[in-house]
Amino acid sequence: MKIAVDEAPFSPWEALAQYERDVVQPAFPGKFGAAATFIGTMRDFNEGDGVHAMTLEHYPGMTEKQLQLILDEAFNKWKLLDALLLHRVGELKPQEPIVLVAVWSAHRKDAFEACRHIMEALKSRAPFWKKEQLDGGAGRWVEKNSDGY
Amino acid sequence: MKIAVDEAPFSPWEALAQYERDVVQPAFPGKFGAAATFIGTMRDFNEGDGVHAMTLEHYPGMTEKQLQLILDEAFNKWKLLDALLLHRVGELKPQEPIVLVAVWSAHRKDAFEACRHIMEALKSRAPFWKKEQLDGGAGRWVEKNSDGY
Amino acid sequence: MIVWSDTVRKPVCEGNSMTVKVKFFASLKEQMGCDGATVEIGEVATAADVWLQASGGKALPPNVLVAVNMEYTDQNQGVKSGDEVAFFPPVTGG
Amino acid sequence: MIVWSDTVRKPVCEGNSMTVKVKFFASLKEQMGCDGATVEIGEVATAADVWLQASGGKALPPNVLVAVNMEYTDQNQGVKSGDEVAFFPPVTGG
Repeated sequence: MKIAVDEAPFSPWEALAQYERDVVQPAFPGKFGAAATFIGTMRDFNEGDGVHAMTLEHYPGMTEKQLQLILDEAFNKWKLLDALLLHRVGELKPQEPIVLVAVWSAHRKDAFEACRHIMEALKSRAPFWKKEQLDGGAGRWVEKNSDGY
Repeated sequence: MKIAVDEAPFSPWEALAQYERDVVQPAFPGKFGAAATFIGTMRDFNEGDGVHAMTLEHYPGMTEKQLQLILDEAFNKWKLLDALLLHRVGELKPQEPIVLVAVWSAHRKDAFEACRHIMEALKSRAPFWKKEQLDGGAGRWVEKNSDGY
Repeated sequence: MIVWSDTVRKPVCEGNSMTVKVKFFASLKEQMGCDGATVEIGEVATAADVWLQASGGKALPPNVLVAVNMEYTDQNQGVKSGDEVAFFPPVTGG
Repeated sequence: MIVWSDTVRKPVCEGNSMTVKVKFFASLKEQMGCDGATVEIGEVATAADVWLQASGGKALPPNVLVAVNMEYTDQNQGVKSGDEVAFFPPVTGG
């Protein structure tokens, strides 16, 4: 299981390839039948406005603690083998990945349900805040995440 | 949208990186906020038995037709931007990817729901059949896919 | 596992007949001993009639799926000359 | 947008007092004009008391979340010396 919160941009598919090859396959060779992933990417629009940059603030320490809690809950609720969770902070541009959630399990039901649950829990509980730089020049805090269900 | 059924092994994360870079990003720059993927991988066990090889038979022509129908249904039901669907046929070894479903959308709800729906529809309607080679030497047809919900 | 039950073979109408292509897949292919055939059958025929003709009079096992021209259907669908009629066990891909 | 409503500032107990660390984040940080403070407060105090002390008597806006030592809680939780008490708007990550 790996959690990382970083200001540096990440390449989601490369991160997944590397983690599966270096961690999941050696630990669970032939045992995982399912991998479900979600990748959130910065859009250049939100609520009808153009957005050309975004600042992602977080609460260092609490962020990692909450993400770990969320993964622990998922591992208790579903039969999971491994998980990878990456989240950007700092200054972002459109089309840059924000978040990656990946879950490996023997069977698909566990992977699908856990991946979505982790993502929704992250959205509602992990202390991140987005401030958008609108095309007009104004800064705008995102006030509330959309409902995921 | 791309559908491929192939005897050649595929690298799921590389296929995703390439498709997103070459197709999704140029077509929808800054527009996709969500990508949900599922990758099914051959396990070395099933129903309590060791499995060392698998043959995936299919119905050429009908397979592609059904997969296209399933994607079309998903695009009608959810707001999707793009999708990639790969499926192996032929001779497989444990740890080789069998299926990849990826969906890109503006918002996460669409991506999550469509990805799972496509996968379940594929499991129940796409004409593929698995024959396992058990460790004892016997060949065994998989009789029924497990329930995904 | 498909369990066969014997049944009476339906008569094929004399006179006007048509040709359809039959396909079997997976365990059904192994049990039939071939991956399909071309059968001659009376002009008014359902997929079930095609099955009887192709299987030599065996009953259609209840879990076998039927496709005509690569679309799912049920055994009561009428077929026409040149159709491709496929029979196969529950699918297990993904 | 958080709307402030004025309220009466609670008296801090004289005599025994303790120190807690206060943190503000995101739009709340901008509205408070700082990212936190160290406050002295009476030994028996809740997170709400800490808020009043740190905010100069402003009412705790209803949508503000409260964490003590990086765990979510509500404003009625008691705090102890050395605790880190954080106040922030609804989270919007992912």
